[in-house]
Amino acid sequence: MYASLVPTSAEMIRFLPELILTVVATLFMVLDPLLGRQSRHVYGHFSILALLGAMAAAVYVYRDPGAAFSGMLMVDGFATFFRVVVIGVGILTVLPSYRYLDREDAETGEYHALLLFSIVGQCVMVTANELIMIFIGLEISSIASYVLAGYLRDDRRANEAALKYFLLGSFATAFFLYGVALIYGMTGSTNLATVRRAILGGSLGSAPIFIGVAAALMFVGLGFKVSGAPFQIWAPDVYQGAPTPVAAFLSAGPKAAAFAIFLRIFLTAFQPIGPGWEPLVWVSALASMTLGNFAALTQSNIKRLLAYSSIAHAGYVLVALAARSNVGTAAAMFYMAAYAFMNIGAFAVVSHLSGKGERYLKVEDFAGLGAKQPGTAALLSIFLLSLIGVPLTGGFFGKFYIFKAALDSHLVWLTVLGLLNSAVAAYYYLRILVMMYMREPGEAASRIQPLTPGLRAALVLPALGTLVLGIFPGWVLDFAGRSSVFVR
Amino acid sequence: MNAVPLSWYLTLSGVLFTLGAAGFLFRRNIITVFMSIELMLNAVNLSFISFSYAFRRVDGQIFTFFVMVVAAAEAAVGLAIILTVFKNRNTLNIDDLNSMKDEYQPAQPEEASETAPVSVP
Amino acid sequence: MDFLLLSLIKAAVVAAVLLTTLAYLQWVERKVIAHIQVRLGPSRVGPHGLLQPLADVIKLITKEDLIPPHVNKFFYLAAPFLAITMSLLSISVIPFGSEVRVLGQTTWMQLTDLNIGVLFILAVSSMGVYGIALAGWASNNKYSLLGGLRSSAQMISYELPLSLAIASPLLLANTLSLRELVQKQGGFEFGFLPRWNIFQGPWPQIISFLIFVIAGFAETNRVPFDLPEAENELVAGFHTEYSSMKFAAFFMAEYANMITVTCLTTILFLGGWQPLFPASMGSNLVPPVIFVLAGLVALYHGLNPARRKDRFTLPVFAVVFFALAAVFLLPAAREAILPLFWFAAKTGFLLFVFIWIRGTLPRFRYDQLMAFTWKFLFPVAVLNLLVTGLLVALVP
Amino acid sequence: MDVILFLVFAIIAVLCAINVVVQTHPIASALSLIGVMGSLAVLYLLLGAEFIAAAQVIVYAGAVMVLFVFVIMLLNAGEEVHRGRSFVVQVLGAPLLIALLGLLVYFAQRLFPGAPMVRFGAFRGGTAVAVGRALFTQYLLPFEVTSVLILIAILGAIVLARKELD
Repeated sequence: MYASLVPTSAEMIRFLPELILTVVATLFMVLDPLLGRQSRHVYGHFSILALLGAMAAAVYVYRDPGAAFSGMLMVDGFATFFRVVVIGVGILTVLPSYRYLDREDAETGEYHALLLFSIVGQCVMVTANELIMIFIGLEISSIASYVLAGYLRDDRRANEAALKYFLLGSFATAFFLYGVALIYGMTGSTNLATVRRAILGGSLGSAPIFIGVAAALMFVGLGFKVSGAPFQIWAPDVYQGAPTPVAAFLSAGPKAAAFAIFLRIFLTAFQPIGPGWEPLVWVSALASMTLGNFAALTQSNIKRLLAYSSIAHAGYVLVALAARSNVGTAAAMFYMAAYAFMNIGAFAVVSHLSGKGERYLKVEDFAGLGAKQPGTAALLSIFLLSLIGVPLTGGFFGKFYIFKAALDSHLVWLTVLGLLNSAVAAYYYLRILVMMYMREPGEAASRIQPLTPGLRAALVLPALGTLVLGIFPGWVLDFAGRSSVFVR
Repeated sequence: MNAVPLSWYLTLSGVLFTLGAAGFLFRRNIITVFMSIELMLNAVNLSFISFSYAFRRVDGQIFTFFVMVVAAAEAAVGLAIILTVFKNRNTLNIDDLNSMKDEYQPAQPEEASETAPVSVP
Repeated sequence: MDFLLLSLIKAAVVAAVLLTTLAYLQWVERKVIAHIQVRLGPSRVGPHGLLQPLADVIKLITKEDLIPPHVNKFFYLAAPFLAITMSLLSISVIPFGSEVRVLGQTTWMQLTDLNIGVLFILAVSSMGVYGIALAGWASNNKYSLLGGLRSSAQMISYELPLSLAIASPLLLANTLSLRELVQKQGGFEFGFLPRWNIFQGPWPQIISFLIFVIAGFAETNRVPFDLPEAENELVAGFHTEYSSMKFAAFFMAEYANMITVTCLTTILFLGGWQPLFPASMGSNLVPPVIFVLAGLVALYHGLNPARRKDRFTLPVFAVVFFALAAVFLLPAAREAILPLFWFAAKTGFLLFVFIWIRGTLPRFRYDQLMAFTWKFLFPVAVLNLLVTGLLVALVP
Repeated sequence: MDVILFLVFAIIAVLCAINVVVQTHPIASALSLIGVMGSLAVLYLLLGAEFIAAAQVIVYAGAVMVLFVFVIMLLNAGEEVHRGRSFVVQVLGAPLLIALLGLLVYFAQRLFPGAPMVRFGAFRGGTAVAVGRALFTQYLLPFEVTSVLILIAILGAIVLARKELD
């Protein structure tokens, strides 16, 4: 009688990465009161082990792709790709966190538990094949991120960041949910494949414009989550106020997962009404790029600058979405991976430089870094060049494939405007480079601490990743290309 | 006249959702803003349950159940965030949360905490 | 129309009985506590103070109705109304007895039976917090506010173990309707052990019974959990600023909540109106025997009076008791009122325990109160629910 | 009867919702919101979702909103002070909202021409049994995953709001 209730072992295995992370995170909650302050680095080590285990599991699980739990989950190439990306983002976030949490005297198991839970949510998001499951994953990821953003609870800026992130995030969630409700009402299902069939079948008895309304509502919700214009207003304040490793995490992990569900929902369920939503994405992409890049020009705070740059990069990925093709999807996937590397790397340098209490966050504070700590400066240069999109870096191929996909889909104007935008963007990244190498060392650079092993890893790994993606993009792109076919 | 068209329920849901959005946009008290979001979620729930009735299936109600759980979790975390904000600033007005404009110089946190957090016009 | 009329009559009867009970519960409480403390208690108004409740009501009605100037008027007035409404509402789904036939009509001794009766009571009782919280806030008085805050925190915290404790008997009974819950507890194991949830296999619900009763004390803000109105620290807590009928409303709400909790305990764990042992072993004779004994005691004391007026009052009571005993021996009436008797006996006993504990135990400190529920009651309730669930699933 | 019940509770819901938005005192807004939730619970009952109706009152009105009221009382939040609001909201807010409302209402009116009339008792699929069965079979995974959500909520609330133990 109860046999039908118990999931099969194959289903459980498809859920293995999430299980590993959840178990370890729960263990942290138990361990926290037991371990003293002396052994506080244990959490970081365990986090990295758990994340590595989860990543291995995610890859292993891909050997036997398929659906699980009554179609709630779908383990396929796309899901595996993004699972690896978000778990990788987790590892790259934990590495600089050692030093950061030490410095701010805030190392506890809860930080790591929340981080792991947030990654669980993102993994659920990217594997989910069902709107309600996506919604729950989204909320897990978001709620954990809200807390992480305000983790330094005596810091006024962190509070403010958490509050803004929370209010606007929940507001966006409500819109997303309304869209889900309307889709359910029109198609009688929340399973993406079923929704798609219902829309294709034309059995709805109503014009596609109604589906469009639902899609628009979900677009509002997802637009907030990926910080695409005109829903980007929260991003600068949140990135600036949140602890730097957390800001790095927010700019890569939740964003990648949000883009994953963006792609999955819009390119499966809403693919039949593609011509309807394409202008919407087109406008949003252009607005994000322009707004992000031009606002970044005038920023003096480095975290805020990176926040605006992250809005601009969201715009590039939206261009890939507007292309509505498998090439575009593959380009977006590649770009998110490359972006994760370069952006987290840049944030890790910021975290390293800023010092206790995040005192040195202005662009001028980078003055003379090249002289004081050439290694760090060189690594930061790699990240910045990649963010500009200089060849031999991951950022270059990411942009290249995106604009190529856009041209393939005849989005000529968007491509032209996007390229112009990239040129504008070069200015503010170069400003930092100039500051680093051509100015006398200022207070920040002269007070900079030596690199710790964790930080070294946190800088070198993403730099390696950026370079590998820039020099050998083929393997990742192949995989992305093969996985970008949703509808078989 | 012993039955109500389903569209009435959906209209009600739309009205409540818009009212919630209006509260979110126009209100200044953080807690009221948060409550407006709860109102929006409730409106969505009504839609789910109406559709569930239309299909004569229970799954719409299940979605409502999940939304309730999510709302409860959000409330716990959200109110905790509001508490920390209040503890540090002694205000619940959204307009007072403006310490991160670019002009703000975070280089001297000691000074920053001395400047009066409230009553800045 | 019959249905409507019948419902109205039932509602009127229940309301009348309930309100009288509320008034006299206060009298009983004062008497019992007095005797615990070796005093006499109310004894001036009427024989043995039996008319004291009436006097109290007159006093409360005619007392000057103060509205302090600094309160938030709307919420100040709404709070007691809310409190009393919510506490009276729960009674509407309580089944007091089984089916009865009155004047050719067959009806249940229950106002209405909901499929989700248990959830209804939980819902209504969870709304009761607002009355107290609002009263505390609207009074604009620091003691009231503290009382209101304390009580809302306390009620939310204790609602968790309460709900978890309810879940276990529901697992055994497999229904949410209160009437069916009682029906499922009918019958006897081994011919003598009643199948009440507190005894029932595979896992007797004694633990959840205890948790439920403890949490019930907290939910009704009774000693030892009466922190919200701890007079030596908070004046009178949330109702400091209330007087006259508004004060009475809070008072009635507290007693009505007590009655709800005890009724619910009876239904969930003690088999509702089901007798303690089978009729074949003479359970039908219990009420007449009790009443006859009570009558005899009254008669004895009437004949050997401690005070002068006892010579007249106690024999009257004896006659009343004998008459009641006789009623229970009438076959026609017996069928209808036996279940009622068992229900009232169990509820009454639990009410007595409530009062008894108030007379005996000191008050918790606030942090102890919170630690107790979160660190002890809640984990135990979860464990108990787990064990129950497992056993229900494994034992066919 | 259905029409009357619907109209009564729909009007209460809308009035309370308007009250949530226009009241300047948070506690008045909170109580109005409870009014909305209560009347929605009745509408859920009319739509045959009896379990969800009870859960609505227990979880939403009885637990979540108590938390709100609790925090409002704890922070002693007073009347809201209006300052100059953001220019964008001032100019675009009202038109956007009206457009949204129009869209949603039009949507509701036009979308489901063949939708059944709602008659109380016509659909009784929302019993605790039905909901439970669906939750533990088809929706097992989301159900289990929401436990992670709740764990995070507990953890997060403690991280943010606990007293420093030093």
